[in-house]
Order: sequence, then structure tokens, then C-alpha cells
Amino acid sequence: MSKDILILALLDGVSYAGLLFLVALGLTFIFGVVRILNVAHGSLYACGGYAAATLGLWLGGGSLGVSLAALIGSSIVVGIVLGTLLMLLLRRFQDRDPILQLLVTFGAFMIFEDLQRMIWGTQPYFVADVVNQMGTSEVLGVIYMNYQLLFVPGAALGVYALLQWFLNRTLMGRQIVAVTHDREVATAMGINAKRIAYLTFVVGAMLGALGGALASPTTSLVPGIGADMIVLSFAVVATAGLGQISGALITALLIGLSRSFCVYLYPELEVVMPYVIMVLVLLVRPQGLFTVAQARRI
Amino acid sequence: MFKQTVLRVGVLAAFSLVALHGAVQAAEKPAELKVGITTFLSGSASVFGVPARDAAQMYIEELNAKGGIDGVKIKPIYIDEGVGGDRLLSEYRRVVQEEKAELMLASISSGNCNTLAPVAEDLKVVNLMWDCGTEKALEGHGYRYVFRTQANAVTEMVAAVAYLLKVNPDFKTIAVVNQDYAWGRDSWDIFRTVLTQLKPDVKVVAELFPKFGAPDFSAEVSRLQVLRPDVVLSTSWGGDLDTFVRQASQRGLLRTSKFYLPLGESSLERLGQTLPDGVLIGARGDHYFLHPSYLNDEKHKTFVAKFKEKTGSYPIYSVYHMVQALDAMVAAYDKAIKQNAGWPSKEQLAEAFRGLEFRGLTSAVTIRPEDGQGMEEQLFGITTTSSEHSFKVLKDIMIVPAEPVTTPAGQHTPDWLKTVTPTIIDAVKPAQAQ
Amino acid sequence: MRLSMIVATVAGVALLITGLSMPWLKIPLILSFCYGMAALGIGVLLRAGQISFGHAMYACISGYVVAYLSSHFRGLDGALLIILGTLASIAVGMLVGAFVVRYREIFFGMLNLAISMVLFTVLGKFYAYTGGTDGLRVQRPTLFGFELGRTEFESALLVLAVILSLAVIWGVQRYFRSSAGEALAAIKTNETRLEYLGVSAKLLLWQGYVLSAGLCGLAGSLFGLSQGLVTPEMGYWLRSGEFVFIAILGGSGHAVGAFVGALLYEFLKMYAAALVSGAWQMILGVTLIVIIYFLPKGLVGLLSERRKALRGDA
Amino acid sequence: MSALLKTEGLTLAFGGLVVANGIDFELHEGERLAVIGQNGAGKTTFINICTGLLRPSAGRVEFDGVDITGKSPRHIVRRGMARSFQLPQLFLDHSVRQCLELAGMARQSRMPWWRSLASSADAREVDRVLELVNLRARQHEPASNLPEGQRKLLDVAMSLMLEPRLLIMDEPTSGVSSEEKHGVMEIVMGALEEKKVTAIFVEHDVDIVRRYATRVAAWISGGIAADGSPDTVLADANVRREVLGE
Repeated sequence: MSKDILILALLDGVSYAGLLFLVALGLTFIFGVVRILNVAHGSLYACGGYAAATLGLWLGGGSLGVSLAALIGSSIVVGIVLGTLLMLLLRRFQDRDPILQLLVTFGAFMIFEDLQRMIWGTQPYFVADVVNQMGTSEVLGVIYMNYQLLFVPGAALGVYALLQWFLNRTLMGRQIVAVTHDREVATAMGINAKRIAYLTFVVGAMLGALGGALASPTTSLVPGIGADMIVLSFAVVATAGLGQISGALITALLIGLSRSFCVYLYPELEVVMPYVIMVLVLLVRPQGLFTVAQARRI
Repeated sequence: MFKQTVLRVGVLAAFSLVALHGAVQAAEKPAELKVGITTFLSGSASVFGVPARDAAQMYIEELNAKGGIDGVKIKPIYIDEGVGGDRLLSEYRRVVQEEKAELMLASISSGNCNTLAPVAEDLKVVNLMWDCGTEKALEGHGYRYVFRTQANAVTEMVAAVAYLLKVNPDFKTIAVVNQDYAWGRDSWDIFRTVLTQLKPDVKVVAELFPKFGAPDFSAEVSRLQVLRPDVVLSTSWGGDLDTFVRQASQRGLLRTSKFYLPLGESSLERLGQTLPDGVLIGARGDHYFLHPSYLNDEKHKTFVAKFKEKTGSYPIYSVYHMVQALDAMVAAYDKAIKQNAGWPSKEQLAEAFRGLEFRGLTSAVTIRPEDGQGMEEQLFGITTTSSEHSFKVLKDIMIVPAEPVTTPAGQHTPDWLKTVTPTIIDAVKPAQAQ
Repeated sequence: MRLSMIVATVAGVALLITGLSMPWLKIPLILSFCYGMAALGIGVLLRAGQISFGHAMYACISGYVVAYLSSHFRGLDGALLIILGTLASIAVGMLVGAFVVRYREIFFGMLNLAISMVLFTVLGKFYAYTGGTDGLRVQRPTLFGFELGRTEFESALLVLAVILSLAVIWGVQRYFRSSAGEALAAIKTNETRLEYLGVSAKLLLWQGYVLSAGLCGLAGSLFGLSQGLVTPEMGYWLRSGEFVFIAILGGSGHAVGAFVGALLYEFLKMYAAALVSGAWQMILGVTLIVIIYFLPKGLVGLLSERRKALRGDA
Repeated sequence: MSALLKTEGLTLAFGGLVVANGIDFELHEGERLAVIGQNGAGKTTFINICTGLLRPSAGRVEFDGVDITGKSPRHIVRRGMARSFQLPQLFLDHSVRQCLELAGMARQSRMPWWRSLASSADAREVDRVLELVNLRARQHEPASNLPEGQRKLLDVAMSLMLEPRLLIMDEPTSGVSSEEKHGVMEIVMGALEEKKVTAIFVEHDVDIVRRYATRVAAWISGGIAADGSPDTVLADANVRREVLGE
């Protein structure tokens, strides 16, 4: 039995981690490049979900391909629209104290919260076509949705690989990396920081929205889902080390697994887990698990 | 000796004078009757709050069109419970003390009921608990101005046990998945206490309280699939219930375990075909838009039609509770006006609620004179596919009368629960179609 | 600064009078003063260039202490409860502070956030002891030995809140101008230099942190008494966010700022919720952004600008 | 007489790049040592190790006969070794005067909570130092108003407030226009003279070195290539080629 539980908990953890990673990824990516901790990221998650659900309803089922297209398409649209909005907003605060920038995103978050409710109302939203089309598979007598078991983690890995490729193999990506390492030098080298920042916001926003979109078939979209998701992804990002993409992947797994094991062994601890992990990690490694500290030049 | 008698007479006289005085002085009729209504307009509980608000608007428009109460028009003031306890309190005070509301309807959240009830008592304003469940809000407080126009958690949960044992007597194991907050915990406490008492051989294999508004229950579902309990109970509601039920059904858990959702009525329409047939559903009261006894009842029928037309969906229990509270208000004013031959003072209004019998959209409700607790029947049913609805409807509808499943006035719930006997199971009767 | 103190006192008394004359205003006013104290706590950290998204935790702690004591030791006086609650927060602040002062900027904020979230979830989870998400009732205690009914009790609290707020403004302002306070502000501009003057920035920040925890604690215990109920929501990160919001709104230039911000915030929110129920968050969000855009130093920043301008003319 | 500052085999490498290559060095009371060398020769690294910002991978630092290897800047400063910076490290939000007052309080290592900074700092001392670096006129302006030259002075002045026995100055005249340079050095050296402070200063300008140094040490790739009187070192062929680039 215990061995079975181990396996099952692993599977549950993985499916949850996939989602967590996608959301955290956008957050950490944006921070890595423009050094802004985007509280409004939670709204991106929520809007992505709502948009996907709405589109799904509008298309009304259709083939698997159509539903998947709906998920991805909607998150791209949301990403471009909201990413642009955020970027335009934050551009006004470029050279301000990072704390103020953070608070601006907090303000944006509050605004988005109400916008959501105005657009999508308060009734839970939910479109499950994709899940049903993908069917289920059985492990040790437990039935899993292929969507949760295979697709979401797969998508997470795919996105991760894609992002890595983009950052390391394309010119644009290399420029982004350059900016993350040293913006002065990068801009001195004639990299158009403005364009980079814009791109970053759009990509980051897309990732956040994609997280929401992928969550929408299995979870109900209700007012306020953004607020919880954002702290959770904060936990992931801070534990991994701000701006650490691979770190976020591993941390998301860590948190996802610890959570699912808790459900089997000590359910009461389930919710506290991510934060306990974060506190412990930060106490031992102030910069997060995967960041190398660098000294300030004087 | 003589002195004492004199004294006694004097005191008596004084008392009767006071009483008389209290009786004769009636308030004068206001230009309009301000009614404060707290309901969730934001946050996840707005699933209940917003439909209820719509219902209130509908109801009050109609009432005012008919000339209001004794010619006095109603002016509702809506307060958002979603702003959080502290601000809600300020706002409540503002509406009572600045806007001079004569009557308050509060609230949906049990937590808010607990906070606001003593305030209403201090402010001497009649407060109708129109939707919140916790029995603690009234029990043992002996309030003068606070009443509940529907059942409380005890009635609902004890009835739920009775129904379960009636329709599904022989099961060995049960698991619970409730939201992690007061209602989720309290309702399970009551349920478990009564269940283990009436059916000691039942084994509780899992008690899961996932976080309020959790986006994902995959681990919980897996665990339940390993345990394979005969019955899975969940008193969750709104988005949480939808999410849990959907993930459970997508993963076939509903095929292996019998699901029992005492608040399921409020999610039926949203869940569409997700629910299989044969799921046990409760309604938190005897409210259901297809209630056999009131299917053709004029008041009920027209309301359901109107509401569907206005909001595009069928009324859920919070809607019924709102209407019920407003009907109670009207009934109480009529009663008080008759008794006092004039517009009632707040005291007289409060008096009128004691022992008030009134009818909302379904069966009549009595407000217990002793503690102001509403006595409301409970409705349960089993999901089945319907030809004219795109979602599951209820069949084999059963009704549990309030009296046998409610803590008697003046008694302490935990003690009383220990005295509950299997006789309550026989109290469960099929609903009479008319 | 003398002048500002006088102005603050006059304003405080004026508010006190309005509050006592309009009963429904009492609660919002008490709340504003509570929020003011808490925001001032954040303000202390802002001066050191640090931000905390977890300080609601300290309000929460003292609130729960007050609630627990009020129901388990009925005899305790309200004043004593306030003191004990605050002390509890200070104690925890000393402990947590010792860890978090090693961190700066976003990590500082993050760590506070995480710790507060642990507390938040624990309070919600351990239902048997903490009453879960419904929280604990605060039994109305005697106040300075007097048994008081709700209305009198609230009036008394309001008076107390005003007095405490004025005291706090005065005291904290002194601290800001003291050596320790100025050195704290130096952490924001140049910590390296502090170290090279032989000053321990950590120690300074720790002092500031404990002070801020104490202020939030004071706010929390008053809050608990005025509400008659404490819930985990008191410690949720959004509440901490509100504190920061208010601190920025008022500005950390002068201790009085936090209270100006709190009053504005409280009534903005109250009327936003009353007039356009359903869009109050949006209104607040817009306000926040606008304030940051036009008055990065907050409302008191505005005042000091004025004063500079005047001096310029003279 | 024993050395005020003494290092033995100081070694440190960043990755492959050796920035301190087994440095043995002694400095005595009253000396004015000018440190010269190309950028990247390891001058600042040497200072950073001595003042505790960097920990050497090998070797030890002694100050006034006490081992201070790997001690934090704070402790080392308290022992009486102050430094000024290539990029002035000031409290830009504070006024010029406050910067000095804070330094003064630090000297007494007291940070009272209650008495205002102005009233608890030693006003006469502050005034004297303000005079020394003639910043009196601007004492109430925010430090951020000062031009580079005066920032350098304030930076040095803050270290002087500490009344150190040894002051290490990292390029006190870099970023100062060549006509100001001598002015700045005059003031600084005057101040040091008056306070009897031993000093090390990193300098590129040969005239300044000639004028103010009693001793010169030339750094080449993490080590001391030549050490001695200004004339001998500046005449050294190797130094001329490698350091002065002639």
C-alpha cells in the first residue's frame, strides 16, 4: 500500500506542479528581465482562465484540436492585450523605486479584480470538453484524467523547453538574457531595452494566462482565484530564486509533491506546505535555491 | 406586612403602567420603509449573494407596485458582505444609524451573523438572519430583536442524516470533503455526531478539508479512489463544490462511491450533465423550483418564471431564503399593524415576529416564539436525467419536517444531539404532489 | 515639526468630537486610527527602504492574544489587554526580526509574506484552538475598571484611539529625527557606508522592525476590541497590502502621514463600497496608481513640498 | 617600531584571474603611501581585503598587531582603520551636516532612540571637520546636491569624523577635474596632517603622488612590483613601462 501511495502521490504532485510552474514561470521571467515583481500576474492567470472558458463555450465543444486551439489562442490574446496594458502602465514608472513599481502592479491587480467581475460575473465558469476528449487512464486502480496526468505536465515541460530554446538560440532571446545579466552594458551594446521590456511583458503575461487557460478545464473560475494563485507562485519564485527559470521548475515540483504527500499523510498541513518550504529555504539560502549572490560594486 | 403589600401593589401598578404605555404608543408611519440588506456582491459567495439580490429587487418592485406595506413603499439598501467583516460592521452601523433603516436582513455568512446579531441587539433594530446557517448565532443569546427566517445548521444536518439513512441505510464507510471554514467543519461535526449515534457501525475513512477556493482536488480524489468509501459527503457549495464534483466525475469517482451533496441544489443547473443519475442532493430548506407540492402553486410558478426570465437561470436556495425573509417582513408588519392599530414601533415589530407563521414560496415557516428560530422543512432528492432540462433534476423528493430534527428551544445543541434517536428516520416522508 | 504636532492634535480632537456626535462614525474612525498605526509601522520600514507584505501578521497576533485573554481571563481590563496584545506582537517581532533583517528589498518583503501566510493558514486550519476562519470572539472587557455598554465602550475606545495615535505620532516622529532613526533612513541610501562607519545596519533595522511590529500590534489589539471579533483575514496578505497602500498614500516623510492616508483610505473605501458597490476595488486601485504617479512621497510629501516652496519665497 | 598594517601572503583569485598574489606588506605610523597601478592590477581588491569586504583565500592581515583577517568591515573600522571610496559612498537623502553627525555618532558607537541627531552629535567636532574640508557653506544642503569633487571631500570627511589611525583612500581625486585635483588633495592632506592620520591612497596622477606621498607601492597583476621612496619607484624601468605606460 505505502508503495502505491508513493506512486499516486507522485502522479498527483506532478500534475499540480505543472500548473504551478506555468504560472510561476511568467512571474519569474518578467522579474528576471525588468526587475518588477508583478502582483497583477494573478489577474493574468484569472483572465486567461475566463477567456479560455468563454471561448470554449462559444465554440461549443468541437474536436480536440479546436478546444486546444481555444485554450492556447485565448491565452495568447490575453497575454498580448494585458501584457501591453501593463507595460504601457509601468513604462510611466520606469525609473521609480522598485517598491513603488510593485505597488503599481498591486493597484493594477485591484482594478483587474473588479473588471473580471464586471465582464464575467460571479457565477463559476467551467468548460471541460478538452478533458473529456482526452479520456482517462488507470494507475493502480485509480483513474486519472490524461489531461491532468499527461497533458498539463507535458505542456509545462514543452513551454519550458521552448523558452529555453528561445532564450539561448534566438537573437531576441540572447538579447533578453544579456539584459537580465547587466542592463547597463546591454543597453550600451545598443540593445533596445524598451523593445525587450515590451516583449518580456507580453511573453510573461502569456505564460500567466496560459496557466489559467490550462487550469480552466479542471477548476471552476470564481472571483478571487487570482489572489491565491499569486501568493502561491510568489512562494515558488522566491524559493527558487527570483529570475531562476529552471529553479522555478524544480521548486514547483518540490511544492507540488510535498502538497500531494500531505494529502495522503497529514492533510491538515497541505496548505501550509509551500510557505513552510519557502521560509526554510530562504533561511538557509537568502537568495533562494538557485541564485548565486553577487557583490555590490563600490 | 402592610407595607410590603402596598409596595407590591405599587410595583405591580408601575409595571402595568409601563406595559400599557408600551402598548399604546405606536410609531407614526414613515414616508418610506428603509430596509438594509447585507449580501455577497463580491467574492466567491456572490454565487448566492447576487441571485438573492436580484430576487430582492424583483420582490420589492412588485411589492411597491402594489402599494408597499400599508401604503408605505420599501427602500432597500444593499450592503456588500464581500468587503470583509470590519467594513461590513461599519457599513451596517451607518445604514442603521445614519440612514435610519427600520429593518435589517443580515446575512449570508455565519461569521457575519455572529458579529452583527449582538450589534443589532444593541442598536435595537430588528434583524432577520435570512441565510446564514450556524445555530450558534441565536442559541442561548435570548435576543429581542434578532430572528431567523429559515432553518439552522442543526436542522439541515440532522435532517440530512435522517434522509441518508432512510434512502441508503446499509453502507459501511463514509468519507467527507468539506471546505475548510466554519460551515464545513460545523456541519460535519453535527453530521458525524448524529450518524455515529444512529449507525455506530459506520466507519469514517477520510476527513478532508481542502482550502477554501482550492483550484485542484486531484490528490483528494486519488485518495478517495484508493479508499473507495461507500458514501462521499460534501457540504461544500459554489465554485468549490463544482470543481470537486467535476474532477471527481471526470475521474469516475462518482461511479465507485455514492455522492451526497446537502447543498447540491444550488449547483445543479451549473453542473449540467456532469452529475450522473442517482446522486443524493439536499436543498438547505424545502426549496426547489420543481417542488412537487408547489409545482402548480400560482405564487411559486409565476415567481420561478419571472426569475428565470430576469436572470436567465432558475432560483436557488439563497433566492428562496431572500423571498422568505421579505415575506416574513410583510407578514410581521401586517400582524403588528393589526395588533397596534397603526404603524408599529421597533419593539412592537419585534414582538410581531415572535411565533409568526408565514409562507414564502414553498411550505409555511413558523418563527419559534422562545428564541426566534425559524422552523423550516428540509427537502432532499436524487438526481435524474430530464427531458426538458439540459441539467439533472431531482426525483423521489422527500421532505423532513423541522420539529423532530431541530434542537428544542432552550436546549443546548451538543447535549441534544446526543439524545437524537432513529425515530427521526421515520419522520422522512415523500413530498405530496398536488 | 512642532507645528505639525499642533495641527495633528487639533485634527484629532476635531475628529473625536465628530465621532462622538455621529455614533455611526465611531467605528470607521476607530478603524482609521488602527490602520494609521499599522501603516505607520510599515512607514518605519519604508524609511529604511524596506517593504513588508506580511505585517498584518502582527495585528493578527495581538488581536488573537486579546481575544484569547478576554474570554479565558474575564477579569483582565481592556487597557491591560491592549498592552499584553502589543507586547505579544513585539515579542514575535523581536524573534522574526532577528531572521528577516538579514534580507533586503523584495526578499525582505517575500519572507515576511511567507511567514504571515504560514500564520494565516495555521489560524485557519487549527479549528479547535483558533476557531478556524470564523475566528475568535472578543468578550467586551472593562475599560479602566468601568463596565461599559457597547456605545459607551466604543466612545471610550475612540478617545483612547485618538490619544494613542497622537502619542504614537509624537513618539515615532521623535524616533525618525533621532540618531537611530536617521541612521535607519541611511540604510535606504547607503548601507555599505553605514558598515564602513562601524554601524550595524542589521541592528538598526531590527530596532525599526520591532517598532513596526509593535505599532501593528497596537493597531491589532484596538481593532480586535472595537470589532469584538478577530479572524485570520486580519493576517491575510491583502490586508498587509492595504497597510502598505495606506503608508504610501500618506507618505513616510512624517509620522502623521500614515494617519492622513488611513482616514482617506477608510472613507474612500466606505463610500466607494456604498455608492458603487461592486467596483470599490477598482476605485482604490486607480487611486493608488494616481497617487504614486503624482505624489510619490505621499500626501505629507505634498505638505513638505509646500513648506519648501514657502521657504523659497521667504 | 612595529607595523600599523601588516599583510602576509594575501592571496585571492576570482575564477582564473589572480587579483592578490601572496602579498606581503607593511605600513608604519605616519606614512603617506601612494598606491599606483593599472586598472585591474588589484589595488582596490587589496583595499577590500584589508578593510574586510573580501575574505582572502590565503594569508592574513594584521592591524596594530591584531589579526583582523576575515573580520567584517564594521569591526575593522571600530579598530581605527577607515576608508574612503572610489565612488563616494554618502547618505544622499541626508544633509551634508547630517552625514557628518551620523559619522560622529558612529564614532561614539551610540545611536540613541530619543534625542535628536543634531542635539546628540558633537557639534564642535562636526564644525571643525566641515571647516577642514570647507563644506561649511553647504552644510544644510542635501549631499546629493554636491558636485563630484565635494562628494569626494565629504566621503573623506565622514571617515575623518571616525578619527581613524589609518585612512585608506581609493582614488580620492578620480572624477575630479584636473584643476580641482590639487585643491582636493591639499585639503585632504591638510586634514590628515592635522589629525595625525596615517594614510594609503590609490592615485594615478604622478604629480600628486610626487607631491604628497612619502612612499609609493606599484601594483602589477595582483602583486607589489616596486615599493619605496617616490623617486626610486617612479624611476623604476619596469614601473615606468607597466604602470605609467611610458
